[in-house]
Amino acid sequence: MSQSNKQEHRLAKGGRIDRSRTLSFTFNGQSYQGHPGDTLASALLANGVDIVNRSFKYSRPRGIVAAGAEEPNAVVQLGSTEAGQVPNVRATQQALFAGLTARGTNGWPNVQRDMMGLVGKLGGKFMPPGFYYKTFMAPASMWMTYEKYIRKSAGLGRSPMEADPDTYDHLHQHCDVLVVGAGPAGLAAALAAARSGARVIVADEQEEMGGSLLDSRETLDDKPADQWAAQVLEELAGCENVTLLARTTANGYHDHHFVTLHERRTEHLGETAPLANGRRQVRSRMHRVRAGQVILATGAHERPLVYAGNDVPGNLLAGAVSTYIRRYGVAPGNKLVLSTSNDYGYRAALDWKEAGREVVAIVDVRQAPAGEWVEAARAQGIKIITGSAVIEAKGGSRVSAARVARIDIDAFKVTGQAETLTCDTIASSGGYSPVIHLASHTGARPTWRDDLLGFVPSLVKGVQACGGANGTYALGEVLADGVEAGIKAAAATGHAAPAVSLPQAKQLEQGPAAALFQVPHEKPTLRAPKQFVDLQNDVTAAGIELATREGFESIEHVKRYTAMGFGTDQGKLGNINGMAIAARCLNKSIPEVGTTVFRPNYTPVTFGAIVGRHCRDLFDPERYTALHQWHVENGAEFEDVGQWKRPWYYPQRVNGKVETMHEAVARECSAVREKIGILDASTLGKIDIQGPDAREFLARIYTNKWEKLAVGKCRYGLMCKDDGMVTDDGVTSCLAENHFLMTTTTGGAAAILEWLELWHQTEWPELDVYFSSVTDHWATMTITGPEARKLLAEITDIDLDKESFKFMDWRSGKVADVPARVYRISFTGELTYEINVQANYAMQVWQTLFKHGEKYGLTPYGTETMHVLRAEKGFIIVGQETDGSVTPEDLGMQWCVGYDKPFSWIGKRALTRSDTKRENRKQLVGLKPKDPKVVLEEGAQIVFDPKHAIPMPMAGHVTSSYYSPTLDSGFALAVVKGGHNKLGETVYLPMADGQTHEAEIVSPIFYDPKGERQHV
Amino acid sequence: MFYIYCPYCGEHREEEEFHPKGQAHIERPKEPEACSDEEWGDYLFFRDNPRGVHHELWVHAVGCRKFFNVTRHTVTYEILETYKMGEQPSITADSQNQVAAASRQEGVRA
Amino acid sequence: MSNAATFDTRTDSAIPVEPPLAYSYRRSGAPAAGPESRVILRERALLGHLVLRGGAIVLDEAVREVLGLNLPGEPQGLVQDERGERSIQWLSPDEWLVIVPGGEEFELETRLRERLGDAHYAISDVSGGQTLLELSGEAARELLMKTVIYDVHPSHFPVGRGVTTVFAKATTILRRPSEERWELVVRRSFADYCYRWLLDAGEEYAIGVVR
Amino acid sequence: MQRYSGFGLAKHALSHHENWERQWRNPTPKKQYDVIIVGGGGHGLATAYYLAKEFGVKNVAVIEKGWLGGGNTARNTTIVRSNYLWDEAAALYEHAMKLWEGLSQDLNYNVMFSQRGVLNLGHTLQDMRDIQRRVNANRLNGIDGEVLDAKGVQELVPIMDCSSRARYPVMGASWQPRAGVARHDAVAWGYARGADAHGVDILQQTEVTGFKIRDGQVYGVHTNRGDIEAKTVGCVAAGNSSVLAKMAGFNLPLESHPLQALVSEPLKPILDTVVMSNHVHGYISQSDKGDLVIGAGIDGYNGYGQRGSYPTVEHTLQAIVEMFPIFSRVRMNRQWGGIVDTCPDACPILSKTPVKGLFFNCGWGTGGFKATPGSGHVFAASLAKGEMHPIAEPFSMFRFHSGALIDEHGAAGVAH
Repeated sequence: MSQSNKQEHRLAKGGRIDRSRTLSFTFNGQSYQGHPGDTLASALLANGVDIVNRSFKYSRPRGIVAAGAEEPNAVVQLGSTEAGQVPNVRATQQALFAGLTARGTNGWPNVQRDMMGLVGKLGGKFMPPGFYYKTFMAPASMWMTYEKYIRKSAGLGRSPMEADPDTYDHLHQHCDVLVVGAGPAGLAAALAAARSGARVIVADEQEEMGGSLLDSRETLDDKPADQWAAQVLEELAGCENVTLLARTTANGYHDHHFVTLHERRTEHLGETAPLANGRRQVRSRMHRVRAGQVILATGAHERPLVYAGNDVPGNLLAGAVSTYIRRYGVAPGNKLVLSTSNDYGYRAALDWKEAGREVVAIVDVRQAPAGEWVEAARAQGIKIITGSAVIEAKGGSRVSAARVARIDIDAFKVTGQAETLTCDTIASSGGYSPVIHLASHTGARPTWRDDLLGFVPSLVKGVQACGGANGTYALGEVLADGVEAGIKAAAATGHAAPAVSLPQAKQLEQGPAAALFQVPHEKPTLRAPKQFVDLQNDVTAAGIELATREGFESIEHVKRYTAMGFGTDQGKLGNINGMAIAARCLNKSIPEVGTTVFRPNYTPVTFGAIVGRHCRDLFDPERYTALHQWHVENGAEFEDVGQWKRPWYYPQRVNGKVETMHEAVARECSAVREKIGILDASTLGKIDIQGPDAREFLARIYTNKWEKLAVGKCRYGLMCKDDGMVTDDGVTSCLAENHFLMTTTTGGAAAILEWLELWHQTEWPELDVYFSSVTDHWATMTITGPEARKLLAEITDIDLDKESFKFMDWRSGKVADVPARVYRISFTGELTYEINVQANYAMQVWQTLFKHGEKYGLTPYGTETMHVLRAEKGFIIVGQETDGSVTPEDLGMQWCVGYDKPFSWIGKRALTRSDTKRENRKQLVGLKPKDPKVVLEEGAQIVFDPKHAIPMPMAGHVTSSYYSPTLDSGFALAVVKGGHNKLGETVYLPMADGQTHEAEIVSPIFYDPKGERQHV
Repeated sequence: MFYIYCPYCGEHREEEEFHPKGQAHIERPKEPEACSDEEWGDYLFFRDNPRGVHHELWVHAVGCRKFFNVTRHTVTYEILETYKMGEQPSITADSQNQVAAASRQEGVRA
Repeated sequence: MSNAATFDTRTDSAIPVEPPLAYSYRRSGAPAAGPESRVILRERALLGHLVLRGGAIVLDEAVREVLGLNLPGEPQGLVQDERGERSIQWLSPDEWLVIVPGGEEFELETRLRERLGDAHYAISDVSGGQTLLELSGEAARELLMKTVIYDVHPSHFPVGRGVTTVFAKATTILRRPSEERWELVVRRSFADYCYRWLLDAGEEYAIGVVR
Repeated sequence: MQRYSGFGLAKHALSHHENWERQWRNPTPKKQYDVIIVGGGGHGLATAYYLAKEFGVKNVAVIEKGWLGGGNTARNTTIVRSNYLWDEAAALYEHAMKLWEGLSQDLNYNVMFSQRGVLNLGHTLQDMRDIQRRVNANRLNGIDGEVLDAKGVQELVPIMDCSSRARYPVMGASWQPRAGVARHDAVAWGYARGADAHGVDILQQTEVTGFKIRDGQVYGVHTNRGDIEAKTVGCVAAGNSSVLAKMAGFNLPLESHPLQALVSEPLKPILDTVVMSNHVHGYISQSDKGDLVIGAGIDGYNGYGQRGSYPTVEHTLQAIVEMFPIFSRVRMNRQWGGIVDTCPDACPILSKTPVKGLFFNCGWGTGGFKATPGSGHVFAASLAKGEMHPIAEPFSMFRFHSGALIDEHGAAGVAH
């Protein structure tokens, strides 16, 4: 690795860097040095690195243009390790740290000697906007091959290939006043708001707060402006009601003043977050801020001028030149030509001169610029060429000269002979565009102002813009604007702000600016050397002109056809110039071609920060029953049911081999049918229903009847939506005359509680009834099988006599010395007791059951066995046999429908619509495979005529299918068109492997059709 | 993300605590059996869906679990009022238009 | 009596109980609290939790008489007895949460029912279904800011307030019984998730668990 | 129409691209047309194109209140697939798929239809049952597709976390190889150019303010540029359907919701297929430009603001990082929202209406883009004949009265 320690462009003094310390870093394999306080960009410029990247489409060499978020070119790949890779880091916003490793994102074999550049040079002509829409169409079969090569040249950086070692989090913030930006306007606003006692958050995207005050030439109360900033920041830092967030970008402004602030907590320290006090810290943090009032003090971005060759390294924004000199002590070149349309630009020339470098000329497009800035430049002996502009930059890997000529803006013409000025740097200023991004996130369309030559934000209630963001640029006015906004915002949240005395700003008076966007060239735009508008996406003025010629007349069309503004800089530099060019081509005004709409994010944010802590083990809650530990210890495999973890089956080690699911389930099924099994059924939803109208309510919400259900009894119920489609089911028990316990499906619990409340609160508030969830309060242990009574009898004081405690009864008493409610209901068809105890006792009861149950062969079983057993009985699972298009009648459950109930219960009316009355609806049946060894595929489609050509008419599908150890055969539940009248008929199931299975339509009840076993 | 005033909790709460439940003031026909298929289908499925002032049903799901009504502009997303079940809106599309018309007459920029 | 079934789910027998976090301690451990711990987490398990439903007018006097506490009629109200052992919290206009020392809940329910007679109300025992996590320490509030979406600034969340709100991807009832302490009532099945979340989010504050 | 080709491009390059023609005209509205299409998005333009090209109705106006292709066509995540569950939906989307397969050539406009395959992941047993059911149905309907297990998914997408570590481990997927993505804007522009070449007037910046209806028969529209007459009017204005229906005096069974999407910064190629997960809820592909294109869920409230709520984006990215932990350090560049008109059964409406001569094509929910050619084609056939095309027939708005819904979300477990 070669070394370069020269920092040849570092000035001897000045800047806010710590020269006492040196930081080494690597760029494109070369080692360099910089100082704390540098950004990667300033350090690269200090070291004379001209080319930082290759452009996306034409692979042209590119250098640093800007000093902040608007930088389009210096987008690099950061990272020395695989897991530490960060794609697409903007070098102007990356603080330098020791050991920083980065490379340009495009360029092969490297950005200096790039082969693709040749393609760009030769092929550039053949790649006008939209060229891919017009080519690569023949032959059609080749598109996927063409595409592979197109994709290869796409993209900027690359994704890491390893999981992120870092963590991220969120902080939910609430404040009265959020101030975005801590430049002069933001600090003034924050100061006013803070003194009112309001809760204030100030966020600023830069490493250091102060904004333009940090590199200002102006004075406040005759002191350098940054001193005032320091003083204000000190006061704010001492206020308990103020939160200062540096390195924090407001990246999205959402409805009702919800703003996301992305705080980069460690990105200035390393590529991964270092430990803090020996503990992990988050790499970055998203503040989710709900603000009462928002003040946008986001400043303005300088617009570059668009001229030929304006992308050659060494072309910079005028303001960026000043920032590099004054803030970082770096002069990014030796000989400067400044091309400007306004007075602001002059600052760069003055700073350049003061840095001891040569200003070749200021080229000012205005015919007779006058005013204090111009005078100051003249006083410095700087040559000013008026009525002219830089029409073309010359040079390959670095600017070598500027071609300057007189131009006529209105006629869009070069009117004089071009003069070539030798230089290595061209700074340009086309004026400023207020940073309106956040305001436009809210959906408010910005407004064009001719006097400002820029869009200013339109604002929704509760938000103000001040300073540069509002098109106010003179420092004194900016401060006053800020204070006013701060006072107003505080007042709106009920806080009176005391008056704030502002320092006296001293600055040079500005003269009026000229409206110059694209600089004309001697050749027409389509023939001139490329004039770049959007540097990142290689969009040129010619491209925009071509788009308008082809009929793309709205700016939205132009943007999409050319890709202007779709880069990672989101068109911060180029969009207004692009609109102006489109407007000129269409002979319209700028507002007539549209407005510019920005979307979040203001600057890109890592997925990790948006995700926060909701990843890995905390991606989604895992809900556990009180018996979870036991299931884990006993080797259960788990099934995800909603957020619950339910035991799926319990594979055992048999002869040193772990059972397959099939083996385990066969064993568990046999245990239940022959002896006794136990299931943790705690996940079923349980809703406590109390009130004199509880019974009436049940009658309205369920399809079946509830008027006669006696205390001590349970009943199965089916619930429909008002479209007549089954939505839930479960057993409800009458605990007392006015008191019921409803159970719901595991997945439906929360939705059903809300469903009950919906009807009660919106339609039937007159019914006296209350609902409360008791799902988690009870643990439910289901013991089922012929031995269930014997086992339970050993440990309960409840009379289990079959005459006094019948099927569909419930009783309370003690089980294993714990108070329990025991329900004699059955989902397996066997003698079953569902034992409910308070969850904290569940483990003890469960273990006692096992202690006593061993001799009966008590076997734990999971959801898979539960499904086999219930399917053998023809019991449905809502969501498996049903899919939102199935009525109770389709299920053959007319026995569960109270047609003559007095109230027209939910779902009833829909059952008599023409389609729900239709014959030939899909109806639930059993399927018996002709070959008992066959277990049909769940989801297999059923046909009547397997010889029919494709598309083959389908008659239904298999909803559930299992091997039954009891029947020693495969069996299935299915829905089949007109199935209820087709018992005994044969259907066919053509499968993907070419086989066609045959099955007989049978009753869905395969086992114990008379239901004798559950009644024993 | 919305900031919604729950009329039962008496304060603004984050949208994440709420669920939207569709158009407000949809009443279930009192005599379902007397409805034609068309009327029943209208009740089940057909909605106003305006571009502008809309009355919606929301529930404060992670909160007091109460259903309530929201008058909201479906383009600006501004919440104009929230009100309890059983109450009627004080702001409607018509009333908003009247306000707009009045301010136009007075030359006020709305 | 309002013709509802009451049921004492507790027993005096010496039955070992499993507090809701028992599994979590075994699975995730419990970092000991030390001098550097800026947050302390403690489960106050096995308390008595009752959900009271009814009109405020119906419940007010009965609650005062039986529990000795004023029914908080204003939203977000939390009222406790002097020792902070018994509390009643507004959950909705017709819903309150009562938390009492474990074992008192059945007697309390019985007495309330006796006092309320035929009025329309409901009482549900949910003692097994939720647990109470207590946070204290100087960073407790910041840990809550990472966790709940509700504004926990002291000016907005003074002592004596309680709300139901979003806890990460679960829900919680958050209460502030005193200047130093915050209480989170979480559902039993979500308790492990909440515990793991607090441990993870609390790592930078050297969170310690007191068992 | 100027034909596009690589050769033509080279020729234009030599003349400095000064001779490219407009891709479509900017005509002045005529007083009368045979058919008016309200809505100049992909579906409307496709309808006009097929009307003129295949059904001989050339006196057609497309009326667009903004700029053509500026609605959902410009805002979707460009996924194209046809593996729908129910016969009716499968027929419609497969009809579209077949047209997609020759679309670039038909339009002489490269819509960059990239058949890179779409995976619909299953994370639960019920997901897998639904996938089996859907793929089996697809196969018998002549639509390509297979069921993959977790290992098969991992082989196809090596960068995805298919391990058992995941909260909801990948159990398998359905895989439709013919599915893929296309360049959304190009679809609108290609149809516009094609329709224009066949004589269709595309009237941009023209807003319909009302319908001219007499005796229950439509005979034209009022617009901000004057009245325009036609005895057949087809409304294809996603995000505005209910508003138009109201003007014509009836309601639709629609709700308009925000649907959000986002893109990352451009990355070097890393994902060459489309991955969709309904259960953890996110879907992702990589564009030719290198952006990861990610779809978020629908926001539950009605909204015409072309933006939704931030938590929806958070949840989506949580799902993406759960599936692709390596993307945690990748950055989100931009998010936006569209307006989707959702039907109660997640299937569209292609229908006659209570007003004679007035037809609606709407309610595509999240599934509109992929159907563009098929929707346009069958709607054009219906408008030309005055009777619904057999493929469109089941999608009548009156199914919400009879109950004959085609419930795609209940059964397919696939929403996008």
